[in-house]
Amino acid sequence: MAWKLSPAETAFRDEVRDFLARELTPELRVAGRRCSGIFNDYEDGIAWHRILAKRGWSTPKWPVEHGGTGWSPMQHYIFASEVSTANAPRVAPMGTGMVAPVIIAFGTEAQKRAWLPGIRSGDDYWCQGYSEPQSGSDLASLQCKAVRDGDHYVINGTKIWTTHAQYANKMFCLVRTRSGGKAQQGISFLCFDFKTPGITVRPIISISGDHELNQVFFDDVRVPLDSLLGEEDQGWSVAKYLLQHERGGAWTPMLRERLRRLHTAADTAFAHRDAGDMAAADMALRLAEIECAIDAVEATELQQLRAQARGEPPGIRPSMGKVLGSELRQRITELAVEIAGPQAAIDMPMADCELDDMTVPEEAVFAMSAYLNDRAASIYAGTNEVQRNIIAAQILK
Amino acid sequence: MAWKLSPAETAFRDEVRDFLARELTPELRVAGRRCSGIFNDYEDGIAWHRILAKRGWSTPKWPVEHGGTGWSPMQHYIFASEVSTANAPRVAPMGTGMVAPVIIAFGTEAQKRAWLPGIRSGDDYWCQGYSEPQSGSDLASLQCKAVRDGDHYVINGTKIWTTHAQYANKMFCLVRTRSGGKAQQGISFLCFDFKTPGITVRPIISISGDHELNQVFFDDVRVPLDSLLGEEDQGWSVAKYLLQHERGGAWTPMLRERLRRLHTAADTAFAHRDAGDMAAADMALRLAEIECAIDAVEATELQQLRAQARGEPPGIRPSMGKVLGSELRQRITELAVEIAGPQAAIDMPMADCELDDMTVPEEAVFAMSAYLNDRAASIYAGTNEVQRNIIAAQILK
Amino acid sequence: MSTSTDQEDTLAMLCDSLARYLDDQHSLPQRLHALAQADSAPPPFWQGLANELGLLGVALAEAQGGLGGGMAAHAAMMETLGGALAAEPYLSTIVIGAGLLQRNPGAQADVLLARAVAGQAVIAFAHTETQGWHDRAEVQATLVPDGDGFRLDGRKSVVQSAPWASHFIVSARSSGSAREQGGLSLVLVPRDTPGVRMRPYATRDGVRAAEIAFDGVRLPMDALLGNEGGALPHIEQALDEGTLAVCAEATGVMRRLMRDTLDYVRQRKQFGVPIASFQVLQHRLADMHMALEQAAALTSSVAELLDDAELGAEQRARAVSSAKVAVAKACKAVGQGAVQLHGGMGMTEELAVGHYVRRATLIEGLFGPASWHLRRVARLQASAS
Amino acid sequence: MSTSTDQEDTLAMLCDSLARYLDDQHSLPQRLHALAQADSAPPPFWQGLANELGLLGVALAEAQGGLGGGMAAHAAMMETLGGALAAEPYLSTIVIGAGLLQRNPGAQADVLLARAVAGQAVIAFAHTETQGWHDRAEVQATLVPDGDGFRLDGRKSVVQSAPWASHFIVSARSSGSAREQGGLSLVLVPRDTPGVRMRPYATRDGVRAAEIAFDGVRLPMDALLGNEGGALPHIEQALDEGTLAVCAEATGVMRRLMRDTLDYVRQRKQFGVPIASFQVLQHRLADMHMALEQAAALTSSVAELLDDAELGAEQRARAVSSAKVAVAKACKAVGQGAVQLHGGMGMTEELAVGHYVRRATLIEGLFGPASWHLRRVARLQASAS
Repeated sequence: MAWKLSPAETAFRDEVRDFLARELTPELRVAGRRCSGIFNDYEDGIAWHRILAKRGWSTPKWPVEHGGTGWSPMQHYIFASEVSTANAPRVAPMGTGMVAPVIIAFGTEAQKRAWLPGIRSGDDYWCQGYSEPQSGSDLASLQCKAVRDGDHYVINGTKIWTTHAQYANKMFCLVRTRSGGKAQQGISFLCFDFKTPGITVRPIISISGDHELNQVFFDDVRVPLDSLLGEEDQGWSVAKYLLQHERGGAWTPMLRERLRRLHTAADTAFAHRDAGDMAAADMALRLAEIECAIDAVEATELQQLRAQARGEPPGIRPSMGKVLGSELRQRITELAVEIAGPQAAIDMPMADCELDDMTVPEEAVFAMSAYLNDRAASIYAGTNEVQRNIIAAQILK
Repeated sequence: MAWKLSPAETAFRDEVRDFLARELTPELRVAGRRCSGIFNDYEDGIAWHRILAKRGWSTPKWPVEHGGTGWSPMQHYIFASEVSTANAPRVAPMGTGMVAPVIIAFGTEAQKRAWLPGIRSGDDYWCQGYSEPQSGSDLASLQCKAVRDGDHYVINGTKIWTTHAQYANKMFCLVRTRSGGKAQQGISFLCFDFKTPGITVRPIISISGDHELNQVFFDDVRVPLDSLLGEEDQGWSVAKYLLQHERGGAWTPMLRERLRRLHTAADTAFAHRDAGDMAAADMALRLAEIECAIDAVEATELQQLRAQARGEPPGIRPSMGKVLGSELRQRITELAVEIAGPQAAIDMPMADCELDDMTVPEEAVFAMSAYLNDRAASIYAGTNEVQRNIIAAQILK
Repeated sequence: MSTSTDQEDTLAMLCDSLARYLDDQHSLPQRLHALAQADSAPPPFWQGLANELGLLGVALAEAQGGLGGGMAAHAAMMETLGGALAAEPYLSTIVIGAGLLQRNPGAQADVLLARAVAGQAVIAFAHTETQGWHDRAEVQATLVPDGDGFRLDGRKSVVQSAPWASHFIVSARSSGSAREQGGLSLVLVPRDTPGVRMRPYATRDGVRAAEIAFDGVRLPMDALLGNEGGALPHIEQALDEGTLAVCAEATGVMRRLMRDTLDYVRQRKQFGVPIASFQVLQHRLADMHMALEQAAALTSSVAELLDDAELGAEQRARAVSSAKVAVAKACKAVGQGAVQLHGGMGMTEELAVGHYVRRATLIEGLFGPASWHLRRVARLQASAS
Repeated sequence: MSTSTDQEDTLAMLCDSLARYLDDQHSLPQRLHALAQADSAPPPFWQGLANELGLLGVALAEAQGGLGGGMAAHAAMMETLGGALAAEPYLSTIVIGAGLLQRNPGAQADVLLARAVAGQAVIAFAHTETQGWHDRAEVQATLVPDGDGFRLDGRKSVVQSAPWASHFIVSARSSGSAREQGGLSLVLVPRDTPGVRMRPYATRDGVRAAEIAFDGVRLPMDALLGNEGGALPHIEQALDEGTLAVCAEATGVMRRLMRDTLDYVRQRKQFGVPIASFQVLQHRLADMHMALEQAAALTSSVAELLDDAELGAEQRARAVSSAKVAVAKACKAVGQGAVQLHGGMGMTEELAVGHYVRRATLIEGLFGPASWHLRRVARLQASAS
């Protein structure tokens, strides 16, 4: 739906569009278009991040004093929409969107000086050590240990589902610094150099054939005591603050862009059909259903932006956004696979699709990759079951 | 889907068709057609029951020695299909299908002689006293009490959701004869004359405006000791046996008949549409979806019939049947309301619909009545939540 | 994305007083009692709204003596009325009736508009016909010149509030065949005009509607609203605004259903625990909540959008249909969920939930079910691309 | 509703031995290892099926040296093969390939059929084209008379098992334009025929397919299978039988997914309890189970129906499409449910579930997704009434 923008908002949108037209290279647009996972790989992601950083837009949501843009919620929304529409690479948020807000909220001045600039510039690339093989939804049961030894913590244990660990040079990590008591107690939040000796990374290949995830092993890994963010044994509150932050952000811009691609794909798939053929008409109805569902999610997201602008606490809105956004995203990729038809079965790198007179449609390969990847959307960042538990607990209070 | 019948099955089907053509009066067909609840009211139901009884078909599933027909499972299925197609009244099963099987399984010879003939002939009309205001899904928590006093039990308490209590002359009832211990213990199963002094009936009007349900109050109701079916305090096993029986039976014949009505209604609703108009085509797709869903339920029901013929225990099949059948039934009535269009809002007795030149379509009024009534299909006879619990417990065993 | 905060505040205040009034004068027992006697006039709360509260004009243009609140005001009113199951005849008289009169001014129209706002006239929009399903151009009633006026013939079906109405606004065909876009006209017909016959009945939500026959009804020239043959755009707008109004009403209806259901599952015990402790019910409640919140958010966004004077008819249609889809889905989720979670008690007329569910169910279908609106969105998408 | 019990017993016995063989020779690690090297011939289990077990003919007519098991036998084989993710090239060579050859006999066809059953030939059905979506008459490849034979030109897409095939059965147009019902022919093309080019690749389930170009391919007169221009009914039957075969395969695939998921939720603990104790997961498992049981029951009913010699083409189409709808729905419910209930582990290639889910996902779309089959059922309903 086309929402009414104020003149200032329209001007801002045009400014973003100009910037994208000038700075987003064709190569990066292709990379953005082919990104069927959650984020682009390091190389393309960071290339785009550095371009944004040059413009001062790499960390728009940060407080202005740390390099944020001071935009209104609506400006953030417009920015996200334009960037999605232009197929810009999706930059992994472990630095800018996940650890940075907690550094800003809980870090010492020295920690802020040490860590924030590298995130902003793109010189540092962070990964997240939260889940463990036995601690998924039940994060508080984590077992990876850090023991004080002189000036250092010594870490032993393992973390899993570590996105982009193969690229990272920094890690933020939840570790158990004290056992006994409630599971939530005795957890600490550490930030350290990922190149520290004793860290090994095992790739995990996903059902889409992509390598985004890893398992990380810690074998007597010594990190300095000032790796500690916040207080020792009080890491659970830091962790929760981060989870809350992680779930924020609007889903609609990406959903709209995906829907546009569906329309294009459907137009191609059914271009040659007779008028009497119902396939195109049936599909149009299902696309309309998605479109209306996006309208509804968008309306709640815009409402949330307004509430945010009024300074209201987010409450269960991020959980609602996660459930609605992820499930709609999954429906979109289901439909994309259906539209792609028999070619959706083909397994090959998207860069290889074009080949002389036997080209395979890239969009079909993308569709299945995205579908398989998107099965994770209802699992990561707190399963949708957990999110619904949170929503129910709140409304039943 | 048209399943292949053997020559003997075809002959049986024709025999049933002949019988229906001869014996099912136009008035009873109208009554059957207008039945938007679960069963027809007493008058029409019992009229049809008596016709069936004359032919020896009022209790086909009973053992032959008690007056059953000895049909094969497939014959029962064919019979149910033909009877549905012909719009015969739906006879309330509290006598034939609910209490009779437990009388046969648990009753003394005297009890069988006392109670079965009246059920078979239609002279007696039974109602069921199971649920209580505080005991729905958690049936075992029931509180209605019976205390021995000389030759009698004295009953005090209340039962709710008592279908057709306003017509009944007999009741079977779960009462607590001993307190303390596990909730399932100390329950007894009583059968008694519903005209016994001290019984009062309060009508409950449902959201469809129908009066099928009642609350029953017992105020020092004295019933003879031989009202007890099975052993005292062991009524829970009798109750469970009945519930298992209640959930049996095929849903498909009724679903198919309802779908046929939908097709007719849709043909009427969209009769005047242009070819370019999509409403008819869209609806055809949704009717096809229901049709396919019925095929799938039917296949499981036919499989169940074969298993039954091989003497296999029903296991969780009745629970599956309840969930699938009731939810499909609900989807059908949802669609019926949609097809009926604006006229579905009209609230009037179906018998009044026809009136000179301002007739209101009976099918529209039926549609909304059926929709509202069918909301109960996922509640009564064990909520669908309870049924899914049962299924999960079994497959997780 | 900007609204006048002053106006928002005024509106919120007015709705608060309306809600208090309804609490006091239109509780469920009062409603049932009043409706049982409302065969030929609206229940008493209607006079209260018009006279005691003076609220009927809040949405209307200031030129008409209104407060100029527009669709945002209609939405706020309807949501509050919905919370008390009191939408009719505000919907038919003010949202649709006054809307049509405002946009088709004239001597008759102006007088009727003033009377409607003052609570002295109740209007019913006689448009739907039996064969129409939800097609808005499916009109077979005819309007032909006859002497110095017109002659109206035809049948209208499920005319909401008709038994309470003093006036009907009737759509009829001046030319063309059924389903043709052009050739539709609107006329104003006082209830007691000779040739008008009514078959009144209750609808499932307890209010009143009727089948109406117009047989050789003679009307003066100035009964015509707007241009002869050019009424379809007005009909479309009136029905779109009516649609959005019931979307807003649905918010009120569903909030009550949600509240009652949450209360019920907290206190109802089975197996020794409140049924609110069962995870499956918790998730169902979460889904109901999300459906409701989405429908409510989209409805108020669209209400705001509709107050934009530059909005095109296709954009309006697209936005309203999307809102109706969300609302229909939410009404189904919340309505069916409320019954299921209440168990047998949800199936009876004894609790409020049974009454609110019936209204929610009717709203699903009113002005077209989700499937009709989805197809409209698909059609608009195709014509836009 | 009657089946020969003897035949059922024989079939059950044969499938048991097949299942044992696959357990032993085609475990998941063995499968992955074999497929990694299966660029131009099927994995070794295929020779085992043909020679050690002699199972490739069970479904075929006795006249062709088969056991006459028909679709019921195909279904039983496919279900067992599905349980080990080993459906290809049984599907392309035997169900579709041998099926087409049986019904279009001739010198060439008879020889190839015998070789296929003996495991000496692998057949791929080159029918689908890029522009076709799932329309079965959407064929642009052409077959024109050329001297004492034919000339074949065109492109075929996602030809299953093509890299393993010794022979292609190719659909092409002798006359008419794309999507016309008449004018389609089938020809037999040995893989090494000049003018045939292939672009081989893996599909998401790990097996092989290819794009194929036929450029000026010269074929002898007896390459033609059946009548020139009259192939569509044969194509329809082959694809319907292929559809039902993957429905049966899906039963095997889903039973394994279900078993693994039940095992996983019983042992996986979170919050100190097995996740199987969460009611929401229990209900999801119940829904997965019901979807699977319905799909399996309908598939075997339809297999039995298809063995009825008097069955008309429309009845066949109607029944097969209904089964595919149930199967596609079940694949979605069971496949997505299996991943969700496995959490992150379900997203990896490390457990069997990841591999079975991909096959289930491809089966959803193979021979047309649920939406395509629903529309076919609706069309057949309209033509029947």
